[in-house]
Amino acid sequence: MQALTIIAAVNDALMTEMQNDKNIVTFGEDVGVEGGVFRATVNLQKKFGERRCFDSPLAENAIVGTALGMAMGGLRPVVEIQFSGFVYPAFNQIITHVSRMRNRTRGALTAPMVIRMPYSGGIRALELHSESMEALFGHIPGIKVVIPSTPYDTKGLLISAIRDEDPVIFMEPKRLYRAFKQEVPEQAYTIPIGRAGIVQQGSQLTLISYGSQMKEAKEATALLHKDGISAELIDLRTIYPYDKATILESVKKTGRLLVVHEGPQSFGVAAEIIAMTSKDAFEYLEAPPTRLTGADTIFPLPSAEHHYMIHTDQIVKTARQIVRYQP
Amino acid sequence: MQALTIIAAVNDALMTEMQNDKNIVTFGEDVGVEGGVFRATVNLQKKFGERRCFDSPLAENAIVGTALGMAMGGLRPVVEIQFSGFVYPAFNQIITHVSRMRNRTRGALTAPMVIRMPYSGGIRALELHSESMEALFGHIPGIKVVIPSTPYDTKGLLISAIRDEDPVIFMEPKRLYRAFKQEVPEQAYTIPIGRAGIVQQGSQLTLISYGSQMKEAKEATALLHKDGISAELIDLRTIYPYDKATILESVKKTGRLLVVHEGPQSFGVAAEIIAMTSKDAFEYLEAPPTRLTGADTIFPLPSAEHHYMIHTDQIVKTARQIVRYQP
Amino acid sequence: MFENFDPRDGKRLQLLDENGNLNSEVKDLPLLTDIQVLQAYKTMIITREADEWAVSLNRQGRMPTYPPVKGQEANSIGSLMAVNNDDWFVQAFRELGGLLVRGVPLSMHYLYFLGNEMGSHYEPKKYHVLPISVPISSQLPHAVGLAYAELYKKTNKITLVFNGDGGTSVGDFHESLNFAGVWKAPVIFYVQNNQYAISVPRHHQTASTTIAEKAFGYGFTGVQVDGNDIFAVHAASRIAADHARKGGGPTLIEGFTYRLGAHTTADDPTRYREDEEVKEWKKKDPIIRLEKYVLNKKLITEKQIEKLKKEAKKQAHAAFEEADSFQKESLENTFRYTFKNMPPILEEQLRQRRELERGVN
Amino acid sequence: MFENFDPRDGKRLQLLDENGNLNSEVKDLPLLTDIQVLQAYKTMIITREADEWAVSLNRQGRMPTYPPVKGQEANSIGSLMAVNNDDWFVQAFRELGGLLVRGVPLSMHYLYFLGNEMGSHYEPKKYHVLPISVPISSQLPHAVGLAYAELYKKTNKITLVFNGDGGTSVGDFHESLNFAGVWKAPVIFYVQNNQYAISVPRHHQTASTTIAEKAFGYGFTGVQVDGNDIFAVHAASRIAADHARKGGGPTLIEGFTYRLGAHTTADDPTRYREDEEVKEWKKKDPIIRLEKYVLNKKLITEKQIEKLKKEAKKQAHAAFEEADSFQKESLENTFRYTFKNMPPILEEQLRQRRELERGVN
Ligand SMILES: Cc1ncc(C[n+]2csc(CCOP(=O)(O)OP(=O)(O)O)c2C)c(N)n1
Ligand SMILES: Cc1ncc(C[n+]2csc(CCOP(=O)(O)OP(=O)(O)O)c2C)c(N)n1
Ligand SMILES: [Mg+2]
Ligand SMILES: [Mg+2]
Repeated sequence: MQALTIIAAVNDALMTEMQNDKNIVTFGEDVGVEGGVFRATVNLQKKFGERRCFDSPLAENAIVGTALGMAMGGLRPVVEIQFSGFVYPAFNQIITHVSRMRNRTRGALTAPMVIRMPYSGGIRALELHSESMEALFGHIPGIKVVIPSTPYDTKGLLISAIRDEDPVIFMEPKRLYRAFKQEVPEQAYTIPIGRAGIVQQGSQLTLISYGSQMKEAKEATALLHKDGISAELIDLRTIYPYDKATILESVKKTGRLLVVHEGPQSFGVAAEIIAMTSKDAFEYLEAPPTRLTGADTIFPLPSAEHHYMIHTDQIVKTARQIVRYQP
Repeated sequence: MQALTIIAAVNDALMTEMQNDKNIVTFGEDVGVEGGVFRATVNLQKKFGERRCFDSPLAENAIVGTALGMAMGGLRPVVEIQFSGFVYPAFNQIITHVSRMRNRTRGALTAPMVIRMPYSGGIRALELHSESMEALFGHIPGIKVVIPSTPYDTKGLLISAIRDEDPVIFMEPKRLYRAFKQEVPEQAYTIPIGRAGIVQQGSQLTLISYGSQMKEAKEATALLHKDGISAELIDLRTIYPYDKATILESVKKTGRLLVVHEGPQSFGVAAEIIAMTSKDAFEYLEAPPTRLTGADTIFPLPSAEHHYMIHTDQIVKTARQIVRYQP
Repeated sequence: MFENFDPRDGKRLQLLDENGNLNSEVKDLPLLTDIQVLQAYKTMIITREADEWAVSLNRQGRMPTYPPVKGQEANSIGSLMAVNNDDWFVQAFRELGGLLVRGVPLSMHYLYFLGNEMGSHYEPKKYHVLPISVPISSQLPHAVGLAYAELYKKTNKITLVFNGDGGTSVGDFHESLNFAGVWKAPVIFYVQNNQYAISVPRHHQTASTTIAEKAFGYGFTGVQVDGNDIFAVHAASRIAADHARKGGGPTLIEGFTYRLGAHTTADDPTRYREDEEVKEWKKKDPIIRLEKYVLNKKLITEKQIEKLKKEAKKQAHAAFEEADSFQKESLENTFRYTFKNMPPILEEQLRQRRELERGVN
Repeated sequence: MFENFDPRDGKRLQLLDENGNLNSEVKDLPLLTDIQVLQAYKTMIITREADEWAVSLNRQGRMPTYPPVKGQEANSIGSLMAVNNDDWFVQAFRELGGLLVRGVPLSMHYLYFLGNEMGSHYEPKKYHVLPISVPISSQLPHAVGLAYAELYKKTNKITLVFNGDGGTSVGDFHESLNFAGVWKAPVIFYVQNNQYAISVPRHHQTASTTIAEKAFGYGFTGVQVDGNDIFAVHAASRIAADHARKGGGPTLIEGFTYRLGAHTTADDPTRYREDEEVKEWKKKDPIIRLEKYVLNKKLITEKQIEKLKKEAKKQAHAAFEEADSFQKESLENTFRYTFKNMPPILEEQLRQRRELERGVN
């Protein structure tokens, strides 16, 4: 066992899997000599050589497009997009090819590849370095979208993503990259994609979050429990295909739902969770299913970003209102 | 008055406004001599010259990006993306610039421009010619997303879009381009963006749809009324910022909600409408709010597209189930 | 390698002229053998017949939108004949001839345009062909990635990828050539410059004199060939292939050609181009030209040609019937290939759709 | 116009050498007047001081991530001085010098990097400057669109747009140059080739020998200049500007330069480049070079320079304090500029946030 941060767990997962499978290659901007601007790929080039870990020219569209070509050619590419705010030039490749190749060819060609990217705000970063647009990817048929929130989950989910026969968008909560350490096994292990984690059992409210916002969600859950409010905290972990069963079981038990995330509200992740729950657990809901999310506004530059972020006490406050709700 | 199809109404709106405002220019692939592959821009070049209506090289990203430059330079560009399935290369320009310029510069620079594109399936078209991915745009802060379903609305909404001081994505239901004609005034008129239309009053169920799917929604509404089921049919018309007031008023009256659209289900438009309603009309809902949408699958090639589409009798069937629902 | 054919000097490689005469002055260029010439000719004939049949089926309402290849056959046939059968062939969408060189059944091509995904189910190990790519030029990065994979695996396989003159305007074109240049990727970029992108003429597409010269901005060579001359197409492709296989990296080939038909069956080219222009280009038809050559060289007789065409027609008809009677895609299949294993959320949607369709069908 | 400086012949335009000597052989090139030289020198000094102050403020924890300009000043200062004040200036993000030429208050630049959107609120009619563009090269299409708008309005204004060597790999670069070529848009594309894109060296970015030569693939001219030589930068920009204004269309200028500092304050360049290399480039520092020239020519004294630098420092400090005491952006303002008129759905979200924050602050 080793105590790792999330970013170290990313590196560890890559190390472990590249050792296991020589068809894995990893590339992107500053991924080689530099080891990534966040150090996710540090030492990989030294260890596995320039053919397996390297810098590409500056073009996200071609990074993803060539990775798909490599995947069809028998490799298993794991590419890095330096910040999720720079994945948009690759949107066409993702939505018209990566996500469709299996379906288009009826399984003759597939896209086993991972697109890694740091996402989330709250680190006083430059414009477009604080994006949380996971819902966009959730809406694209044919790709999986995974977001870990702990070092342990990061390693297990990234290894699952790499071994997956389908393309996975792997979004890393950069606000938590170095926030804390956790014991992580040295060997390879997997955590299934498509399964949420129950972080804290509870009976009065289902609180769902994921990724970067899990920190505040955990703090809020603890504060609520201190206050005598028993919140069940679910870490969604997979945005698509998300874990309906776990969500529904919890909401059927608690009757109350709060979904928390950073990305914009309208057409966001919480909308999907709530729409699904409102239909499939209609008779169980005892209070309006509620979202506490980023606004439908552009993520502010650092000086005002705290206005955009969801803070722990805001979750507590909202949760209390939901629990107090009487029809 | 003149009886026009939807596609003719698009052309008429452009004609009318270009006559009114010489800063309007329109361009895109095959927009000039050809007049657009659907004839949306036919005769515009002849009438207004090559400087105001012209072909661009084949690059959606640059079409949108240069249009933004023109808008900042004082023109009012209306660009055509030949099919909505080809807008993805322009995604970066839309999400990182078009939608943000006003906010980024605190109003010093703005993006009064329209991005037109035919969307929707059901016309036995080639791959990527049948997309309905409006929810992606709905999730992007800073742009408006408009989808008409009739010739009258098309002209009025397109003129509103052109006159809007903010960027508008204008998605045209190509399945209905030539489906029917309607009386359309010759002069300019506007229909407000952000306001839904009530197509049919009703008391037992709120049926919400828009664009291409309005045909089936109307047919279903009529069949339901024949059956003695009073469905209120709402044409959303604006995907963002959508008309909460009209939706809530209706649902509070009927207590039952069905949302119908072509695009994929998860993280789609119906999810947003239902999430909002479940929260804001919680106490009024008498049945699970339901969506009848495309599946989370890739839109099939023509031979199987009928499996993907939502048919009138499927709406009727689902509506009946909702109305019959007893807790 | 193409020293004498620098497009920046206004050079275009032509070996077979419009009258079917082979230029005897050009030395050291790989020529098609007589057997290959006959094979090329036959493939051109069946391509032409199959293509015309598709257009005519469309008029009969039996075939949805179809993009004709007529007039451009020499490009993909000549270049595909210059590479190995296990080199990667990355299509745009106007390379029917190339597909037939590869041995892909014509019925699959029809099946695809009949709107059935099974028409793109080329066994990769058997054909090494990527499916038709609808978003213009977006297939180019795939070619570079494939080439990288083969470099990585040290297989010595190269990649041949197609796009059109319109497609050179897309960012993917630039990024792919740039990546290939940096990676010294074994790729041949073959641009079929048929003078139009739907209605948009070549000079509205780019201000460069040729498309071939664009290669130099990426640190490699470009050459313009007469795309209606299968000898030139083949020779340039062969040189580029050898170059790539020896580790020399990519080459850009511009096939200067013309689309004699409509952009697709939904298009009316009289809106945007002059009859006169089409007439001029008809004289340069690659088939007429090669026909003169094979007759001159007595590789075939008029009678044999007549028979060949008849048989080609029959073959096309039979292939279409086969495609047309192919099992229709089921509801299940529209779900099944989204992921390797269907997740519960999709299984549920499938169940719901099945339920809904029950009332319908 | 740049006949004698074809980058494909290995030519690079230099007028002022590393020792501050002006090449007297080159004829017919527009030279800076003495007054302009002094102005340029002063702007370089204030740019340098302001830049170093920002870096030092970052170390003190008073400034978030900041991208230093050090070593590259001559590029944007020289080129901005070659165009008119109402020509459009489209920034990348390393053109502080150019901003100061335009008269944009230094405090705005600081304000922006302090993370306040008001730092990008340049009055367009006053400055004709576009805001910093974070997504690499995505500002290039805007430049072409602006140029088109001015063509359309027949104003005779041109557009000067910047990006980096890394930025030449992006599809936007290609598409923008291509559109500009076809439209004959009055644009100068100025590439600051500072040899690196963060850690990625130029030769991993593209296989072409120069960046300037890429222009020829779009049907116009490219020229490489010594980007640390303000005379060369200015002359090339001036020629390109005149050319554009006369309807000749776009020009690509590659400023061959070097970033002496880190990519941003978050970067440690020792990870990826040798001290030796940096040392060599320090000798080519554009300021040292111009300083030698102005002293040689007695346009200024050592003492005056000293005073100038002191004043520049003061100015920088004052500008920062002004920026730092600027009103913080409110919750309201994070909503207000999403659209011209706030739609009800946003008004409601704003109310809710206000409600939530009440419990917090
Ligand atoms: C990204 C994208 N934009 C638009 C289209 C619509 N479209 C299909 S073919 C075509 C023209 C292509 O021209 P060219 O590359 O010259 O190929 P050609 O059709 O002449 O073979 C266009 C605009 C598309 N398929 N993809
Ligand atoms: C589309 C995009 N991808 C990645 C980044 C992250 N990034 C910021 S600067 C930079 C390098 C830019 O290099 P270059 O164009 O040479 O400009 P320089 O920084 O050297 O001035 C990168 C990769 C970005 N800003 N935008
Ligand atoms: Mg073409
Ligand atoms: Mg650089």
